[in-house]
Amino acid sequence: MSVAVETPVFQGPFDLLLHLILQDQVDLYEVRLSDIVDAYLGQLERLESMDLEIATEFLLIAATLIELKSKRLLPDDGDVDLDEELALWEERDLLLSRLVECKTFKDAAVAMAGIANEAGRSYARTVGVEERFLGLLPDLLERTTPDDLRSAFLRAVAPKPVPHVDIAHIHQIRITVTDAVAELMHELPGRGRASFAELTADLVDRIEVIVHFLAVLEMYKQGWIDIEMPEIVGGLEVVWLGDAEVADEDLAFVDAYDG
Amino acid sequence: MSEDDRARDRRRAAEALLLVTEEPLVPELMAQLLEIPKADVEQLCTELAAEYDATDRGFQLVKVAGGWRFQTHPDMAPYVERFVLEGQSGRLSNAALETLAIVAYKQPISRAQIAAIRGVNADGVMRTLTQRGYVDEIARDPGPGQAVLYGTTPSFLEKLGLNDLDELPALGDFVPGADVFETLERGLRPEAIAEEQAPPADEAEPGSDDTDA
Amino acid sequence: MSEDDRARDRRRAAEALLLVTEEPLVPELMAQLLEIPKADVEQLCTELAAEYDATDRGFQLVKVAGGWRFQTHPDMAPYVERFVLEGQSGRLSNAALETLAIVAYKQPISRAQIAAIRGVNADGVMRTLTQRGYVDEIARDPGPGQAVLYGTTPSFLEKLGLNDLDELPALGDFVPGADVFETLERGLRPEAIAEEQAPPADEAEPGSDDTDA
Repeated sequence: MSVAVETPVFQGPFDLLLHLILQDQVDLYEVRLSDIVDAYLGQLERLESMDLEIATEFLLIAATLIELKSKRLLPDDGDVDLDEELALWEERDLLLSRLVECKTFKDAAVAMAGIANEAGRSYARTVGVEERFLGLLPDLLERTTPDDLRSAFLRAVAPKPVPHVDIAHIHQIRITVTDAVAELMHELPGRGRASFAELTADLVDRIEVIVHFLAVLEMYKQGWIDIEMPEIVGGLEVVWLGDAEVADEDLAFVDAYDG
Repeated sequence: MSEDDRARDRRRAAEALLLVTEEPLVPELMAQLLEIPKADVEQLCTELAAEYDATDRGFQLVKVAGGWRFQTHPDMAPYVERFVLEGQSGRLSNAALETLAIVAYKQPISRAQIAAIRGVNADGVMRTLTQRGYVDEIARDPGPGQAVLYGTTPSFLEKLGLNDLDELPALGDFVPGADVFETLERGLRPEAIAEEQAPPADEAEPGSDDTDA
Repeated sequence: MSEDDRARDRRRAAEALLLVTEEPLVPELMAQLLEIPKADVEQLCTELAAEYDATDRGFQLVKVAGGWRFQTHPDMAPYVERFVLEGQSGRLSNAALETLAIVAYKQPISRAQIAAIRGVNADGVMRTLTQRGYVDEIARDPGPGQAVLYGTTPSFLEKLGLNDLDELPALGDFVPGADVFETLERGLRPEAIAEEQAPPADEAEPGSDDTDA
């Protein structure tokens, strides 16, 4: 099954789910993480200015999907706990109702945009009174104190609660999971083993680290590496399993992994 | 002065006031300044609007956000846009529009409630909307948290060219049809694998319309 | 399209442009926007003015300072005066007060910088503040854009009961966000004059610019 990663609008988890589910008619459980990552990166390149909100939205999506998918990967031990099963259905119902509600407002927003566009074709007169009447205008500063002015200034320049984090550099990221796998395939044989922290030490962006993490998972799944965690709260160690001659062509299917 | 003269004077005075107001002129103030009952103001303005329409003026008199104002005729947009540069600056992002729709239909509503519907934190978008003057705090939740509750402003109505919130299309119109429900539901069902393709059922029989609660 | 239709369209377009123009609309610009010769503009406007006159409108189309504009009919002055006296709130809006505060503390400052700090276009508010005589152009940015730089007027100080800008309340240890400083700096630093320092130092110069977290 092929999922179009071309997402015209990338607006958040429900948006994305809706998109994938409605437009591509994809089973949620077959949504490939690599597509999400690629769609996200592609979107970043297209966006003129980035918004931290979108970045967090992405993390939320990724986390949600990883959770759902990891549940699915766990071995099915046969005796399903009925309560858990019910809870799962409840969860699904909840998600369904939220998706429906979200779609309702999304469509309402489209209608509202249409109304606003139509209204935008008319321009209100806001010229105000002619000069000859200006003398009559009451002094607007009459009840304003210097302290009011100070407060107004502080209000105006108060650090906007959306932190202005400069993430413009994310635009330059063009790495996909496949790229990251290829990079690691080049890197690891020579080292034998390395900690994940070392492997990602020179990465600047969190998103690149995430992509590398996904790449490591993928390589693990392919059986090319082993992952160890020497200490319970320690870092990950990535061990090259030595079956070195995995040609580049083999990587072509990495993006299509359904892990 | 004859009754006709008086009527003409009122009409002229109304036109003069409408020309200088920077915001939609509310009937109460017009009634006070023209010294006529509020109902007469409405009639006078309605007649004026019809007259401009009938004589093919390039401007209109419309009631927006509870008041009357002159605005350019939509047909003349191409000319006015060439002249007024701000045209596009007022555009809202999709995220902002969706949030605005939620506030418009569910007001009064808290940020947490908005976030629950959108699935993401709405603080940044709400700030933009507040700065633009489309939404504002309108109340406090009486509950323990005393959460701030938001609603839309007259500027929002002006932006949409509406006189009243009632003029928004009913939310029920947007509740997805059964086909969408089914597609969504299927998408969430683990055992539902590709065997069955979603038949694009034809246009939405409006599903349950109880989402506007 | 018949010649009549074209004439009607031009008349309507002219009315629309005249409705929204802040300054008297000069014939050259009108001719360009309507795509007709300048001489036709004069004729069109003269005819329109005569039409408003003949139909006893409460407004007139007049030529002022070389351009055409709508204004209230002198007969209606008593109504407009009452509107001005009774209709206004007598208090600056929050948006206006914030803009005035930015100008007061950060002068000289361009409109673009104000807009960048406030996150919205400040032109309308700046016009009000200028009209009221609270702010005025005080310089030109020496950079390529030659942007107009604004500052407060003596009348502003007087209204607030201050002798000097130094008497504005200190901003204390408040440190504006790094984004604000960046905005100011970027605006004032057309590549040409990278050394140029931002606005006249005030008490708020931050010790640290690390507030963007």
